[in-house]
Amino acid sequence: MRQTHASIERVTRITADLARVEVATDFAPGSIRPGQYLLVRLRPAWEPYLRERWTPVRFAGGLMLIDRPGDDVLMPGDTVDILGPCGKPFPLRPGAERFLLIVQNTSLTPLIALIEETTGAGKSATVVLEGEAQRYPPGELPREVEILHAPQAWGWLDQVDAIKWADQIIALAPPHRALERYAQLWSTINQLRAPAPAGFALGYFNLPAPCGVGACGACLVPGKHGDICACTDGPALDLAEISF
Amino acid sequence: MRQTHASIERVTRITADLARVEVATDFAPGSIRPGQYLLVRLRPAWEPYLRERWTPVRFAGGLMLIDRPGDDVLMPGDTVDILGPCGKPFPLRPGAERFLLIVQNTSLTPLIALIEETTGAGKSATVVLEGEAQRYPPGELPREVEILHAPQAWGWLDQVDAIKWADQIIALAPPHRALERYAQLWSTINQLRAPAPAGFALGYFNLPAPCGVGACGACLVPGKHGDICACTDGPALDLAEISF
Amino acid sequence: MIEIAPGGKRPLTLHNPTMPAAGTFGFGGEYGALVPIDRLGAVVTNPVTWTPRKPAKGPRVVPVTGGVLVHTGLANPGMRAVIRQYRAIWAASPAPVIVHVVATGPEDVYRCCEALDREEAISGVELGLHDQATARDIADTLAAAQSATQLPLIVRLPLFSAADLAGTAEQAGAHALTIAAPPRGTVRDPASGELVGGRLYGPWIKALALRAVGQAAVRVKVPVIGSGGIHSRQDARDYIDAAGAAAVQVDAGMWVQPDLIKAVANELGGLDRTRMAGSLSDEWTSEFGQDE
Amino acid sequence: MIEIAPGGKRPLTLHNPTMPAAGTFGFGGEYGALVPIDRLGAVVTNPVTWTPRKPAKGPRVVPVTGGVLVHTGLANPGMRAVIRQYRAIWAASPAPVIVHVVATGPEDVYRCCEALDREEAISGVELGLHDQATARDIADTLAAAQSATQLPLIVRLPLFSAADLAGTAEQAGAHALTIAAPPRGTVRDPASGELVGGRLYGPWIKALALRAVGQAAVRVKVPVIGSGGIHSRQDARDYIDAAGAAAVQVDAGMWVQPDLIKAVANELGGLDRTRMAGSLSDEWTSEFGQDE
Ligand SMILES: Cc1cc2nc3c(=O)[nH]c(=O)nc-3n(C[C@H](O)[C@H](O)[C@H](O)COP(=O)(O)OP(=O)(O)OC[C@H]3O[C@@H](n4cnc5c(N)ncnc54)[C@H](O)[C@@H]3O)c2cc1C
Ligand SMILES: Cc1cc2nc3c(=O)[nH]c(=O)nc-3n(C[C@H](O)[C@H](O)[C@H](O)COP(=O)(O)OP(=O)(O)OC[C@H]3O[C@@H](n4cnc5c(N)ncnc54)[C@H](O)[C@@H]3O)c2cc1C
Ligand SMILES: Cc1cc2nc3c(=O)[nH]c(=O)nc-3n(C[C@H](O)[C@H](O)[C@H](O)COP(=O)(O)O)c2cc1C
Ligand SMILES: Cc1cc2nc3c(=O)[nH]c(=O)nc-3n(C[C@H](O)[C@H](O)[C@H](O)COP(=O)(O)O)c2cc1C
Ligand code: FES
Ligand code: FES
Repeated sequence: MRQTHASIERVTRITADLARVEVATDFAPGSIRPGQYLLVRLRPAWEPYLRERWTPVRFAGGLMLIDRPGDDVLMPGDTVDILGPCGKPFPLRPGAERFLLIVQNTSLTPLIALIEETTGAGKSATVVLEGEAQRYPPGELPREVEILHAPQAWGWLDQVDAIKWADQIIALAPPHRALERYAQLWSTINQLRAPAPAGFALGYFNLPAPCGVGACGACLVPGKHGDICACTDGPALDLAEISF
Repeated sequence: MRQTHASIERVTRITADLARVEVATDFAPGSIRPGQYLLVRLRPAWEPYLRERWTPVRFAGGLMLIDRPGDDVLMPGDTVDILGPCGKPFPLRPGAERFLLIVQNTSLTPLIALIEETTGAGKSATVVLEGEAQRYPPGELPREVEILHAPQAWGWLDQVDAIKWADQIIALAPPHRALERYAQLWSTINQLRAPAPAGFALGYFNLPAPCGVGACGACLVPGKHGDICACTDGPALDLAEISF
Repeated sequence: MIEIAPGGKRPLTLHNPTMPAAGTFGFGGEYGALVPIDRLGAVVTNPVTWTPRKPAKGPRVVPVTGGVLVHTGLANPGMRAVIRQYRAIWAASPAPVIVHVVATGPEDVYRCCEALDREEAISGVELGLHDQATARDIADTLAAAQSATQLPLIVRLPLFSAADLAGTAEQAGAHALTIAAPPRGTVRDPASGELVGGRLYGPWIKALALRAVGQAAVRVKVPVIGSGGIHSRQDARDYIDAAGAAAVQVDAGMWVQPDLIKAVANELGGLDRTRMAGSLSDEWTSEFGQDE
Repeated sequence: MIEIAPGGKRPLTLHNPTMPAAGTFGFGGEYGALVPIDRLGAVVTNPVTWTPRKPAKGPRVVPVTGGVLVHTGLANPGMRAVIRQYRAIWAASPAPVIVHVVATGPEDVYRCCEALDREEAISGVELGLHDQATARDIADTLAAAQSATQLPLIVRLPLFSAADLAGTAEQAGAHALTIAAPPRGTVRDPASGELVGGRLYGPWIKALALRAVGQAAVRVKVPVIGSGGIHSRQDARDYIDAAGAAAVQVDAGMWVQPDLIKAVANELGGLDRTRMAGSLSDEWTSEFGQDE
């Protein structure tokens, strides 16, 4: 992790509430792995106070691409202050070929880099979008990805045999509901495929990160073997390790 | 006084630290008299907290022209929330023809409307700029106005016979020094032309105005006959009425 | 409808639980052009002392992040002059008038309350305590006020000791409590470089005051008026629904957005309280947030 | 150079008056990649309790205007586990390590201090009091700590009562005082709609804490460590030059701008104090800003 500056090169609105920001940085492509994130201070004021989480979508033409709320805060020419890379890459299971990604009522932005990398490597990714997550523009995703729309929380899981064919499940729920939702998911998974192997199901904890270095204790997730620091050990955590 | 909205039509930088803002408002030209001001909330956030004081420079082409620090906060298309007009016009002496305006270490923006009106009416205005005030671009002032540069606080006043020929003196000092500076000015004037007649010398109190309606008590100036509310009775106050 | 001192000789009924905080609204008429005063439950005046006070010297308004420090010096021409000057405005006020009396000492409080007691147009007195006020100060202040007037007496408690002193004030005879006065702080004025001490205002005060109201409201039966940092209708609702306040005072937010107090009055206007004064909603427990 | 407990068996010398506040910096190594720890006067650890504590449930981080509320639940694996886990890091620490012990009760404090007393790598103990701590609580806490260890004992006082309790803590044997712990408040989390109680952080806290430090520093002779809302070098200077603090703790500002603590350490690094601990600069008078 290091602290650096970056400059905003272009801001393009891709939906009414989402903007694609192109950022010139000294991070090399590949130096921020899928799952890792940056903590970004948009301007040298104390409002907003905390840094914003950025999960790069991809690098293109030497620029880092970021999706963020389309609220006109950033303008080309602006300089932002970046801490990163923060956290650990998705702990993918060795040999996993078929990924089931489930996004509930939040933007799938944090998963896009993973989707691109897995489909790019010829692996299969099925993305299930629930609620708000369905607002993400499908045209922004690789063509190879299969997109399903699901009506409500994990309810469909026992209807499909996804749990049987998937090599790994990765879930993303809004930060304030994450623990509760992942608990439901984990219990459903264990009913359908008990006992689920270690590392089979990951939950992405997109929690507010005051410090991002494991210092403030605001992002601790109760673990079976001591508390887990979501900002440094996550954001993606093995649901088998969590003490729900 | 009323509350209304206005939209920013154009922002032009006129010096490194000063921008000219053109604002479309429902205030009619002439409805804000020289000396009066507006309290403006730039955006619906609570930072910055207080409203900003705007003293219109003039109306042109149906737009209101404002000078403000050139810090890129405002963009064409922005909407601002306005309270106004606040305060009273400059209490000009009936029949006064020759005005001496003295600006110390602050921008002369609040006096420009007055300068334009007096010179437009064929009266004479001499502007003495001290310290920081000399940074104001002279090209922005009417050609008829006489501009003098003075080195230091009122020191020059006894060198010139301005006090004898002027029908009215109007002074502008930075808010946090205003009372102290006007006290010095008033004492100098009274040494040179004692007793100075009522209404002869005005001080402009460009004080922070939390409320602008006389409610919060933050802008009271000690007066000889009770405290004077600079936000509603000023900003320009008769120095003869002040209890220094 | 809120009743203050319902058993007393001059009970005060607030038809809306919304009022301005002392020091933010002037003496009654100042906001007339911008605020529909008839929708407010009451108007609370700026602080008044028995003896006249001059404006503070030096910087008096210093912006801080998301707020402002204000140091007025409690300038006012003294109670007798205030009454002379504003009597006619109060008589014509479309909302009940509560005069904020600065508790500079029992004798001054006695004189102020005695003078106010003679004014038909006055509906209540709010007593402002200093930050270090002790239980004894509160008892002395209320005893002085009670011996001078039958008007309802509201005590405004300092933020830092509100929860501790609420019970004391109730026992000493306060008919209602305002919690809390804005806290004092010290900042450096960037323009002059001087240190300035004064009261702090801003949306973040609400977090501190809401907690104090929640703690105090479980301890007393008299109505608690929640005050501090209200900058939205939801902020006002939180005082009433979550912390157990009976009414609210809107403070500096109104300076920036004069519409605010109207919005709050409309929001709370339909709200008849469904609980006893001082009782709590389900959300609040006494250990709330204590353990980090 | 600041001396804490200079007459004691294990005096603590701070070579720079800058340290992080408990709860913001982890247990020693977390900020290693971003902060030159060797420039700091000391490292103060996150709060530790004798018995393990789990993270708080529900929202724990809620932004407010110009700041943030954080509610951690004081999660920690308990003193024995903390010592096992961090002993090696402390031994290698380039700055003295002060462990923050939560004063959950005299027995727990005794056990924590006894355990820490055996650790060579520990240079001091900071005792964190709860918000409602009384003079009696302070005396009991310090008595327990003193009977368990010869380490310098720093007492962190709550913001709201710091000025009142500073003298008490000094008399009870505190070797230094940290003023103040961040205040508690209650906010509504916009994402979940829930009320959340926790500690508040932001630049505006400085105005409140600076005042408390100024008031306390006139009353005690032991060094006062100013803490609360430092977000610039000037903020830190104000604690020392204007309010009479001997040292400072940087808190949440560092989360947003990790450079901050380095900037403060550089700013204060050359600064040998020219006054006695607790004495005041010319700017501060005891009535400062009291009268509005
Ligand atoms: C109360 C609360 C406070 C939080 N505060 C912080 C904080 O101060 N600092 C912090 O680091 N995190 C914070 N988080 C966590 C996190 O950054 C966001 O909450 C999370 O991204 C939620 O996004 P959303 O899609 O649910 O909603 P929204 O934030 O409304 O997102 C709207 C759109 O913006 C885009 N977007 C949002 N976040 C990101 C992102 N991180 N990367 C790329 N695109 C994005 C998405 O594409 C989405 O469609 C906070 C969360 C909560 C609940
Ligand atoms: C600590 C402090 C806080 C203040 N806070 C407020 C506040 O919150 N709200 C408030 O209403 N007033 C406030 N004022 C008063 C006042 O608005 C400004 O301080 C005053 O305009 C000082 O301007 P300046 O030229 O000295 O400096 P600067 O503010 O640095 O001005 C730089 C340039 O901006 C332009 N400019 C500045 N102010 C205005 C203006 N009012 N109209 C047009 N152009 C302008 C000038 O042309 C000037 O050249 C505050 C004053 C102080 C000392
Ligand atoms: C002589 C005098 C001393 C005061 N001392 C204090 C004090 O120590 N602490 C305090 O909070 N208020 C003090 N006050 C102010 C009163 O508490 C007053 O009710 C309150 O500040 C009004 O606040 P406002 O103008 O912000 O609305 C004092 C007032 C006077 C006249
Ligand atoms: C059982 C328990 C009860 C506590 N009660 C309070 C309390 O009532 N008030 C308070 O301010 N802190 C309380 N604390 C917290 C301590 O004061 C602790 O030192 C401090 O909160 C650490 O703060 P930080 O994590 O924000 O740095 C309590 C801690 C525990 C373990
Ligand atoms: S965000 Fe601070 S410990 Fe994880
Ligand atoms: S600014 Fe509020 S009274 Fe003048």
